[in-house]
Amino acid sequence: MTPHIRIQNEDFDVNDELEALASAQIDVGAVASFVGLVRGDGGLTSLTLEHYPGMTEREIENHVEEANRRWPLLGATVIHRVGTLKPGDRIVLVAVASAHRSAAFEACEFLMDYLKTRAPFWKREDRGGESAWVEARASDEEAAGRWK
Amino acid sequence: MTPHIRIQNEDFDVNDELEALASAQIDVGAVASFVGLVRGDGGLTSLTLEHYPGMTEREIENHVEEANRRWPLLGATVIHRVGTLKPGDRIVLVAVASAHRSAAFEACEFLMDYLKTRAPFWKREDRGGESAWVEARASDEEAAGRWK
Amino acid sequence: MTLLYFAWVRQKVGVAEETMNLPPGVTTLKDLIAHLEQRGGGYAEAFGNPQRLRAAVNQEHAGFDAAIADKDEIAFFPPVTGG
Amino acid sequence: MTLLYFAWVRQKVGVAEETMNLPPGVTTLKDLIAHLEQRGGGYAEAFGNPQRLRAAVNQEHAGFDAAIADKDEIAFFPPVTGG
Repeated sequence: MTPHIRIQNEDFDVNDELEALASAQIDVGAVASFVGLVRGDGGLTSLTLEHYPGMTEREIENHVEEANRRWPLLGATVIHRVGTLKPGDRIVLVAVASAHRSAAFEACEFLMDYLKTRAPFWKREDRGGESAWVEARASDEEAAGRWK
Repeated sequence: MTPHIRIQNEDFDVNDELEALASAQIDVGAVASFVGLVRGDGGLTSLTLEHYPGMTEREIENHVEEANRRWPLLGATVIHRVGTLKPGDRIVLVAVASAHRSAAFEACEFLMDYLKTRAPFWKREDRGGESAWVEARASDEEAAGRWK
Repeated sequence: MTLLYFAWVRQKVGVAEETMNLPPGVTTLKDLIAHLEQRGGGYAEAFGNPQRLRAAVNQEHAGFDAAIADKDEIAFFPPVTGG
Repeated sequence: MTLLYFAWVRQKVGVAEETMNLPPGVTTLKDLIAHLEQRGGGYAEAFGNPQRLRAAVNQEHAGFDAAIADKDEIAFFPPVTGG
């Protein structure tokens, strides 16, 4: 299984990505996916994402490999956007293909939990003129901890 | 939250469906989804789905309402195809929107487990000239049982 | 009452739908299953092994002890296999 | 060694990247953090409260006891907030 991992400024089309994932092998019966979006609550005007090029890709690759050891995966796609995004914009796609649904769901959640707590991305929120870095959430650490 | 529930012969576009779901409310931060596909293993040539019109929609509505009581959902889409499908074709889409990912993932899995064990659909597999009704799997009953 | 059959139950009995009056002495799904089995032929095949069957009364899943009435829509089918 | 700074760490120190020779007596990340804090100004702000910081050595997450060498790529950043 060769995962598709992309860090990009551009948006993505979920249908295209899932089709590429599912069409790779005829025994794909289940594709679980997650799309994260910019929430517009609290007067947010934009969200800016920066990352650590090189380390980001390496971390994601490592976690996809780990997922592949834990579940019988037939494909995985991780796309994470960087740059400045608006409320409602897609931020991230994680999609996992397997023969059956439980493996696909579990691996997808596993990858999202690790993206949240290990992949070197940082979010800055802009509200009108005010700008603030997003603080990490303890609940994300707990979510990642359950896979240990 | 008004769910989108459709039983149809036609295919669907996942990107369009997720966009409709996410654009309904600005505080959607997470969309978890599942796509089930026809696996082409074992020499399958086609899969034919029949359903119990009326009861199907009612069962799915009931389970979406139950999911909405358990998790703070901002939207849900369930599309299930009927008729004759080929290997690689999409069968089902379940997509759930929420502010945060854990609610979206859990509600999506909950709905899939109940679709598998409660919604009145039946699959018939054709392999060349041979035709056979798919047997229900005990593992699906167990998966649904964990939500009790 | 209206009787609906799906999947292999429909194939065995040979029709998708039929109407009948509630037979004398039939008050539950279990009674109805025994009554239908006695018709013989495809009915005997479909209803002779009730643990392979599932049922709905008025479009809701129902156990075989469920009471039935003449106005009901009753469906028999195998365990579901959607999703 | 190469030092990389991200998010508010970068904003406080005022540069995204710099190179320096391993200072005498510095053998771990903890030593390097103390050394950088002593530069004062934005460095003191960024490195004065190490529990708010995370680090990577050669693009892998590392605890502050990790040994470092002159050829390493070392990054300092806040807890990550992607996904």
